[in-house]
Amino acid sequence: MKKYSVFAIAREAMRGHKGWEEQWSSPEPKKEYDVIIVGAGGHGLATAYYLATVHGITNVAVLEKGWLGGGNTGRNTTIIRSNYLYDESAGIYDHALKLWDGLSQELNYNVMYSARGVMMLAHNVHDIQVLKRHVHANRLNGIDNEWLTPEQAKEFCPPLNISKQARYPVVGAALQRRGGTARHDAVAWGYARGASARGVHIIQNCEVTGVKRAANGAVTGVETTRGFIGAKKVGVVAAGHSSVIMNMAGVRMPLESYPLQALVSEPVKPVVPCVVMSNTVHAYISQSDKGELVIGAGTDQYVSYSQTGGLHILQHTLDAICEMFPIFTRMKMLRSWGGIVDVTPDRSPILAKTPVPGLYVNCGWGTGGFKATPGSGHVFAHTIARDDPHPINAPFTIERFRTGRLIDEAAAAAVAH
Amino acid sequence: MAKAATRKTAAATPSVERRAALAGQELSATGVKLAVLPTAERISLRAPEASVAALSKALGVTLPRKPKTSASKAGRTALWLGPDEWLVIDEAGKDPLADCAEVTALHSAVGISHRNVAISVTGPAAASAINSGCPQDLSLDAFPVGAASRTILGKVEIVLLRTAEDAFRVECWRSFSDYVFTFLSYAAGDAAA
Amino acid sequence: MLLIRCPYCEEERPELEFRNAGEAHIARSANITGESDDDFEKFFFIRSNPKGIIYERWRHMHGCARFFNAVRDTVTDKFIMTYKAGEPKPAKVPGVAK
Amino acid sequence: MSGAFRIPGAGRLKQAKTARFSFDGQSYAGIEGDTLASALLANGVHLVGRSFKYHRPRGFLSAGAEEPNALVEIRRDAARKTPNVRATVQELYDGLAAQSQNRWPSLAFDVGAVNDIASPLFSAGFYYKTFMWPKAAWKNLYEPKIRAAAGLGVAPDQPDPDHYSARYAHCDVLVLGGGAAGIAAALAAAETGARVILADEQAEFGGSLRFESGAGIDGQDGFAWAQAAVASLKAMDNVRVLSRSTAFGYYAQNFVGLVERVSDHLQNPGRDLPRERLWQVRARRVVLATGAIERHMVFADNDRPGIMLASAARTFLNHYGVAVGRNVGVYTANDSAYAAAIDLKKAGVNVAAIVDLRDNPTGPVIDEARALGIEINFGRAVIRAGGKLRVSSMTVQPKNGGGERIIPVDAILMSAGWTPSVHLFSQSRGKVAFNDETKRFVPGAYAQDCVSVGACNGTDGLSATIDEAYAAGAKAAKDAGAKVAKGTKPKVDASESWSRGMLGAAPGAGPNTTVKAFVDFQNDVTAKDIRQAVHEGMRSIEHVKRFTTNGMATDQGKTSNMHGLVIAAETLGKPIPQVGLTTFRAPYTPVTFGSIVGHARGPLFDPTRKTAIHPWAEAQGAVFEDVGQWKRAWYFPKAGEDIHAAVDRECVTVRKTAGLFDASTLGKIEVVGPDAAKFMELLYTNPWEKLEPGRCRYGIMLREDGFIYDDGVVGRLAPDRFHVTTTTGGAPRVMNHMEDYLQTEFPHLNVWLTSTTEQWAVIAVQGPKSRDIIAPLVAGIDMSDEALPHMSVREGRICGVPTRLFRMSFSGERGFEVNVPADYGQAVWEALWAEGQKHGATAYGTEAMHVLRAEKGYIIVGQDTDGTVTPNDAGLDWAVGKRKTDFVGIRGMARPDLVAKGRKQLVGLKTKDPKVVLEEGAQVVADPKQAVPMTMIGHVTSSYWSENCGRSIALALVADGRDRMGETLYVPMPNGTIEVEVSGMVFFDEKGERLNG
Repeated sequence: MKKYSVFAIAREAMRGHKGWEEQWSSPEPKKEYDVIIVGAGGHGLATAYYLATVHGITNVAVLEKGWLGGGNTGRNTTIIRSNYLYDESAGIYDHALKLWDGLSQELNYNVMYSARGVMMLAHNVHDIQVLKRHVHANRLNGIDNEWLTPEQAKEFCPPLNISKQARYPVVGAALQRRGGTARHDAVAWGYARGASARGVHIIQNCEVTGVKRAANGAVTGVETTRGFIGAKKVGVVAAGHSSVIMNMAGVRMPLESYPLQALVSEPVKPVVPCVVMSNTVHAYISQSDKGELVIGAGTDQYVSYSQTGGLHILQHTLDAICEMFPIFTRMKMLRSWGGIVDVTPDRSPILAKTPVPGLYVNCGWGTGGFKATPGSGHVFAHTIARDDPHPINAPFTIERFRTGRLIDEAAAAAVAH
Repeated sequence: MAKAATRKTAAATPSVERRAALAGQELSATGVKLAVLPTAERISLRAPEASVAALSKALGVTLPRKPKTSASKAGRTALWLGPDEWLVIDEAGKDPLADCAEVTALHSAVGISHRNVAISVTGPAAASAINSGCPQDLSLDAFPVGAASRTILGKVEIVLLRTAEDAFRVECWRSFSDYVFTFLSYAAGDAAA
Repeated sequence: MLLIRCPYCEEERPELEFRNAGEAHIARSANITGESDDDFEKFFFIRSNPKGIIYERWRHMHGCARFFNAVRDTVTDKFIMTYKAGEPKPAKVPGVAK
Repeated sequence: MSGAFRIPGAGRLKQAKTARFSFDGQSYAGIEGDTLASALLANGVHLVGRSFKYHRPRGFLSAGAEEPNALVEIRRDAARKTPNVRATVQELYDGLAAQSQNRWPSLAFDVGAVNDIASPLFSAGFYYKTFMWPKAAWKNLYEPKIRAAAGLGVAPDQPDPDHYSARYAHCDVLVLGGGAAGIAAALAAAETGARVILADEQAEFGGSLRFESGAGIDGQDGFAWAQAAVASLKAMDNVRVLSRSTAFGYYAQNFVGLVERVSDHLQNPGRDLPRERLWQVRARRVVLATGAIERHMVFADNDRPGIMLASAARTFLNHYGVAVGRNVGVYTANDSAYAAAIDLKKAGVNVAAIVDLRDNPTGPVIDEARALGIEINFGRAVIRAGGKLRVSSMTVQPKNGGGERIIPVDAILMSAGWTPSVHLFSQSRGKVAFNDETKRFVPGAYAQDCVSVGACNGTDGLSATIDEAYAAGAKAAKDAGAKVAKGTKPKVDASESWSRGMLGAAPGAGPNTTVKAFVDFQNDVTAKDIRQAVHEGMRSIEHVKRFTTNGMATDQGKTSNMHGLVIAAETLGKPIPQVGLTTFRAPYTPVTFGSIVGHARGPLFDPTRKTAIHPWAEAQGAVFEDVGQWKRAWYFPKAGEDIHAAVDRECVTVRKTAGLFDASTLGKIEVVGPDAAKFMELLYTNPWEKLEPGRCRYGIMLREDGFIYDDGVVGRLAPDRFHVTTTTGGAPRVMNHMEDYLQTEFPHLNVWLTSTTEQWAVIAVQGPKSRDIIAPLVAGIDMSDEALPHMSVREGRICGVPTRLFRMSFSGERGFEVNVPADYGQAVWEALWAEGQKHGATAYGTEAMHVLRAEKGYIIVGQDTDGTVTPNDAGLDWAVGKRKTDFVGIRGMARPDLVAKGRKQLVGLKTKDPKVVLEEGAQVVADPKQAVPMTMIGHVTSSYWSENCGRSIALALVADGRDRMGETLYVPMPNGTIEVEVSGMVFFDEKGERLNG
């Protein structure tokens, strides 16, 4: 792998950029691998990368039914934060955040992790109680998250409307300064390049159509649109399609897949300096390096794999944005799109071994998986390599739905009384 | 059935003022007039098929059985809201709750006179004004005179009754009436387009 | 915004009037206290989440207020049919090969 | 004067109507009916913008919505600044003020253009490969610089004074696109009597008839026919014609979003008109007549101002009467640019030469051009454009190499052919198919009830288009249920010929060249960038798009996508259809947030719910808090009081004498029917069958998973009638939850539910004097403790109006909740207030209510519980019917982890220093000395200063809390650790004697 640097660019500039090597190769699938990862999104590619770099397992194939990074990795609003309430969640998201900080150097690929700060707004007494509970728990967990007055919030994000006349005035905010955004495509590409350079096969346009199991129940490989590919271990990292793949292995999941829409505005000069989220008004916004306002909100209400959603969902989202930022009504929506998010009953992920020997699953990230990408890949690689979860992902089992040991961040946010 | 709700105690008359929400508010725009209607007696009536005849008789109006329809007689209108649900509105000062109390057939009648506020939307652009926030087809073919339906206006639930080709009655809950009237006011200003 | 045929209102109405209520035909046991932890997990948490034909519940929340069932293709979001609550899961669905 | 480049006698605008406008501070004159683009061109202005990355000078590429370059800011006033407006779409009005964007200090001299010189460094995706060292510099140096350089316009900085309107509409046939095809389809559909909506994005209908000079229909010039046909459509009751209306999104089940630009073209829109109007149309059938978009030629420096699409030059000439130059060159790979040369030549403009890539094309337009004396060069390419702020020459070379010839020109008109506009078709989830013969993607398999006609369907020629469209319009109406048409099809007298063209890079910009031949103008994507992406392993067209940003600019690749695709396919060595198009995403053209939001701003963002008693509280100077959509009186400060002083006074007064509290927002549900008690048994943990009519009980509702969902006091009015109360925020979801179980799990029960939340205003009167205050106003109810004990309910009258009078307490004092019909709420409150004044009672708000209930250890669901709390956790086992065999949640709460040791239990906390008030949400630890990350064993759910107790009080969820009574725990705060003692939850009147006090 030839190193990327400003010097490399200068060198290539002299010769018309013809000397760049392929960022990743596109090999034909082999008959068998030690590990197959199903799904070449950020989490899957990161898993392969860490299998190679941390565990020395390079006889790995990442199978992708479309193009790498083309699922939720390339469709999300790229928010990164770790100010979660419960120890389990804080543990995994902060593990990821620590990896984000240095990921560009690790991958020699600028993923543009930008610690611009994530500000979560409180609009009523109940919001204050909930957000302060987070601030206090985060502090004792060693995670930065500070409380701001409305005036401090406005200072941090000048276009924010903090008028007391607003329908839901801002009454405070929790700010995680280490939170921010990253360039989603670069994350997938950087991991793909790093994994490919270490011998991992990334096989695109290769859809898994079946999971083969031996008489003893253990996984032996997968059927694909490009034929059978054998493997001792299979890690399913298929996001919205997790239920579909797991069903092939005979494992029914506590998951439902919903459309999640997002949109960007036309690019404008810098105006929103951080990420702003509001649960009560219900939308979130940041501005990309390119200048587009990146906006998202909740899911559509029904299970769907259509990657589209209703216009009314975008309306609710933009209502909320224009409530927080009344100056934006003259801005224009440039693009909108949908992804498929798989949601567990407690809205926390599953990263675990499964009842099927040799089969591992990493799913259920719902609307918030991007931020976990490096951490998720890192501990999932551990789980596959050792056939034993890393302490950080040990709580994120499938069995928790049977015992009731849920990690319910959403319930903890409760509802207005 | 349900005697407790209607049991008369002291035959007193109110010694305090009734203050209906938005009482008397009106607005005129090109092609549309809005007016908050006077108070009326209302019940939410629930009953199985077998009780419909007895209740119709007691109420003096035949409860409609066809979806999205209403029936009206002598100042009393029954709106089909669901297969076992009617909104009965009495504008003649009579008490439909008392009428139902006489019925022994299975049913539930609950007084909601104060729960709802009614706004009339009239004029050639009335349907357009409502369509500013109501996603139903309000053409005369799809929503003829007498049609009635629970539906959505903007971000709230309403009950919509077409009283004439160019007239609607919009019913909403009391605390949403300000929103509904304001919404319709904005919509009315653009309805003639 | 989807257009959904309410089997009680006997016409198609805009999605804004409806509330999705999750997978259909998951019966609550009449003897729920006798269910094992596994049974309860299956009943309350495990979902088919199919890519293709789904049997699901809707409520015509802001219409007739009735719950009913629908058969829909989750890839195209097209409704194949709707039917009243309590009616059995259709053995044959029009236009769907089984 | 309306510009030196206005050709007398050309175009359709009326010279008399002059409109003055400014661009970058310079004043100009145009004509009403101009676009900003045509008006600037009439004045000889081509330089209007700078590109995104290289800051290259740019002019107009097009005359329509596909414009990538000419984006300006329109400034009506300080609050009405709109960035990124396409000058080719913005209609001129007198006084219009426009500014160029993305340049400093001026458009002609832009410092950012240094990027163009350094452009070899800024290759595709360069930013992924650098700016990584030193690490901190990304955040502090590189990223801020990149961000400052990026972006086009400037976001508005004041709230928008304009308003936006919205409308749902239904029709049988929705026709999108108002060119010849759309009009013909609309005519056919309308004649059947079907409900038809015809929409077009332009101010005037006609589509390509706006520029075609050779079309004749029904004995008229094509454009004139279009106007007459649209006028006849407008006159029909069953037709709605929407001009300036862009269909931006095609959603499921023929649901189409359109934005109508209502007033951006008006000089004085006035206050009444909305700026834009959103139409959300549900159509039985949709006819797509969206036309085609001309492609540019991809050659070196093809972005110089003055280089534009041939059809654009024709539009400027034939519609606006403007010549885009005095000495123009033409570069083409198909016939349609000839017509531009001919039209301009006839209008007196010198056509320096036509350069045609084709070897020996023949046809009438070629003959006509030749007859007009225009020099034509076959088999040649323009390999370079000269000039900087304006094109000055074109360098021509035989396409297979050879001698170069420089031809001076002041404009180049180009055409590489036409791309069918399949955007909306594709959004409808239809699958495009590649026609290998014509090299076009055209509609293939349809996913919805729609049909494509005319150029967007790959249909060439006016006659064929009208035949197809008219038939499709009639069929659409018939399929939608209309009668058979009886009209007559428009007859085509004359039409222009169309031909194919070429895709990808033109000669001179092929592989192994380093020239800047632009594919995507706005994003500065060149042919070589696309090749580089492929060389770097980007094999999917989506990767190429994302890596190069081709097609991701504000024009969404309308002119660039096909070129980009073909260059990528060639580089990959794959056939075009195997590479495939990128996804078309809504919106078709950018739409304002305002138009999407419509009325839902300010007061209509969300309903503000107020109780019947709200006006009284407001008049008293109450401070309100938002609870869900409700405004609730939070506290009632007297002069000089802050929240603490007011709440202390309110709390003390309630316990000393009495207080009045507006509890109207509590949810209320009337449960009626012979099986009402059976139903209550199933929905609540408590037993109900034996509750006597006239008595009340505190009920707990669980979700099926065993966690607390809601609570409230329930009164039994009759054997078959319960009056259920819920939390304020919980009312709608509790109702839905109950209906769900009733309709789908327990449909055999004869019981019905009715929401009565808003039927009743509720006045809580609490305190030792509460009975004295109420009794004088009540008729028909015996208020004695014997007749009306704690937790009972009676119906009677108060102030002569019907009441449901509850004897109940959420303060621990003797208390009542007076329910009266809502319209009487305020008057009854006033009467009670007058009585209360005799006893020194206070009005109190939600904050005092919270303190008073916490003093008694009463929980608030949603504050002391959070969706993970069981009845046992909350210390509410007493409310769970022990002998019950079924209720919702009975199995869920028996799961292993819900009955395990170590669960967090609700307890009281007393700070060692009684003056210290804990913060709600603060975390509790057992060992304060441990290092971070600490083991947290619980958190504070409620915490107040209690004036009645003379100390702070708190409730907390603490692991095994009930086993820790008296234990010392710690609350580490940023400025020191607070010591607390675990206590019971009741802080005041532990024996509960005051209920009857």
